[in-house]
Amino acid sequence: MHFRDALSSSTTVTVTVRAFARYAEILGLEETTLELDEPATVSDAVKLLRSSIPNGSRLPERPLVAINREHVLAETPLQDGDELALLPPLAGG
Amino acid sequence: MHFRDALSSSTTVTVTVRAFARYAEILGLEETTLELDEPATVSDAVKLLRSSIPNGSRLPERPLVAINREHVLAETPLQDGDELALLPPLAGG
Amino acid sequence: MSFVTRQPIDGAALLAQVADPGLGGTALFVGSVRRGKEDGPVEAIEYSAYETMLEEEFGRIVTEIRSRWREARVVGVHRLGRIPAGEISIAVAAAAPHRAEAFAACRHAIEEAKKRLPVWKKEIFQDGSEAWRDNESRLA
Amino acid sequence: MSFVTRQPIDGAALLAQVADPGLGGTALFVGSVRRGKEDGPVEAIEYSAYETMLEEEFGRIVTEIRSRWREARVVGVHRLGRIPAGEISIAVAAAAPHRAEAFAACRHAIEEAKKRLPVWKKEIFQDGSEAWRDNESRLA
Repeated sequence: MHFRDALSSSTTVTVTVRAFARYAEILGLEETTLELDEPATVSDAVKLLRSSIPNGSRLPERPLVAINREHVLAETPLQDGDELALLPPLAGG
Repeated sequence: MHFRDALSSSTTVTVTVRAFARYAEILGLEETTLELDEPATVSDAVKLLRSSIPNGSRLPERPLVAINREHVLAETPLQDGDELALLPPLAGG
Repeated sequence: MSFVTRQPIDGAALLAQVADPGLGGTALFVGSVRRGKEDGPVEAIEYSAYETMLEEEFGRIVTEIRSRWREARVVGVHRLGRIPAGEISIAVAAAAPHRAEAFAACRHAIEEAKKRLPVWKKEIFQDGSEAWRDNESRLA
Repeated sequence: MSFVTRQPIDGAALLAQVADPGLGGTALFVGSVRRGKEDGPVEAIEYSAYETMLEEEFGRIVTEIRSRWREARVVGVHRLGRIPAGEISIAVAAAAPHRAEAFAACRHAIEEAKKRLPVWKKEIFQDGSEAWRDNESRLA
């Protein structure tokens, strides 16, 4: 029962979303907060951003992403308090 | 007939021989002159050095050699005035 | 030392940082802003980054190199902000007992840096126009 | 410029010599006198050479590199005489439009130099003893 409670839609995770370079230009913001029903993955967060933020649909469906300053895959689950970063194609060096 | 004259043993080549590093130490000299019957190769010059110079037999039979400051093989023919260098195993860098 | 700088990069300083009498070979790579030809003459490139991640990611690259080439010493620096054509944007140096490891570790550092560092660049052309530019969009 | 010097080598000077706004990648290799372990602590190495051939042979290596990597710029310098442990004996730098060619040209220059340059070294140990040392006799 307790397990089921934890997965119910009443539990949410809140993440900080950061956007850089051309993604920051597209969205017109560098940082925002997103609340998602648990369990949520990076992919769920991107879907929500693409549908709920002005110009969000101009983001790619599978952008490069980092959680807490480490590259991660789209399937990675989000935890409350995570810093989710949307990274345009890299151009270091 | 002319061709045969040119190859006769009365014609010789004179080369300057230079020795470096441990070969100079072995031979006790850095430079000498060698006269060889034509036609003569690097290999002939090394043979003559090994048999005629004190400690010459301590040189290898096929040392690394250069003619006129370019690496060459033992079979290379010598020409009058050549600078023949005896090079110990290289250690550059 | 911080991996990020906003000042001109001094390649010799990196050589000095990895120098060690037990390490006989040192390889240094420096990447510079190319004047370029493809889209017109580049005046400068404006580099921006996710700076906290940039530091951490380069730290992870260094850790990986140390676990693979145990005797190697590696350092690097990335300049951010507006960098005029001809000036250095990134430098990595690796010292090792022998040259093969020094080259391998240095090459690994720059290849991983290019693939993984959260850095972006906007080319500023001589006519004043600007364009985002990534490492996939043209040969980098 | 002469390939041979008897003064300490400045790696940064080589970087400056090959720098060009059209060449985005530069690789530099510096080889130093290792303190060593195999035969005891090395105090210094005395380098001698067939100097006229040394200059010509390095010139041929540069010519070969230019014919293979047409846009590359290559320079090098070899120090002769007594070089204390920890100091640089040889440095080669190659600049090219992109990093792959810069690394390849630089690596080629040092590998050919090690194989072909008429240079010899005598190790001088801390106990005052000396020994000729070539690139085949131990891992170099």
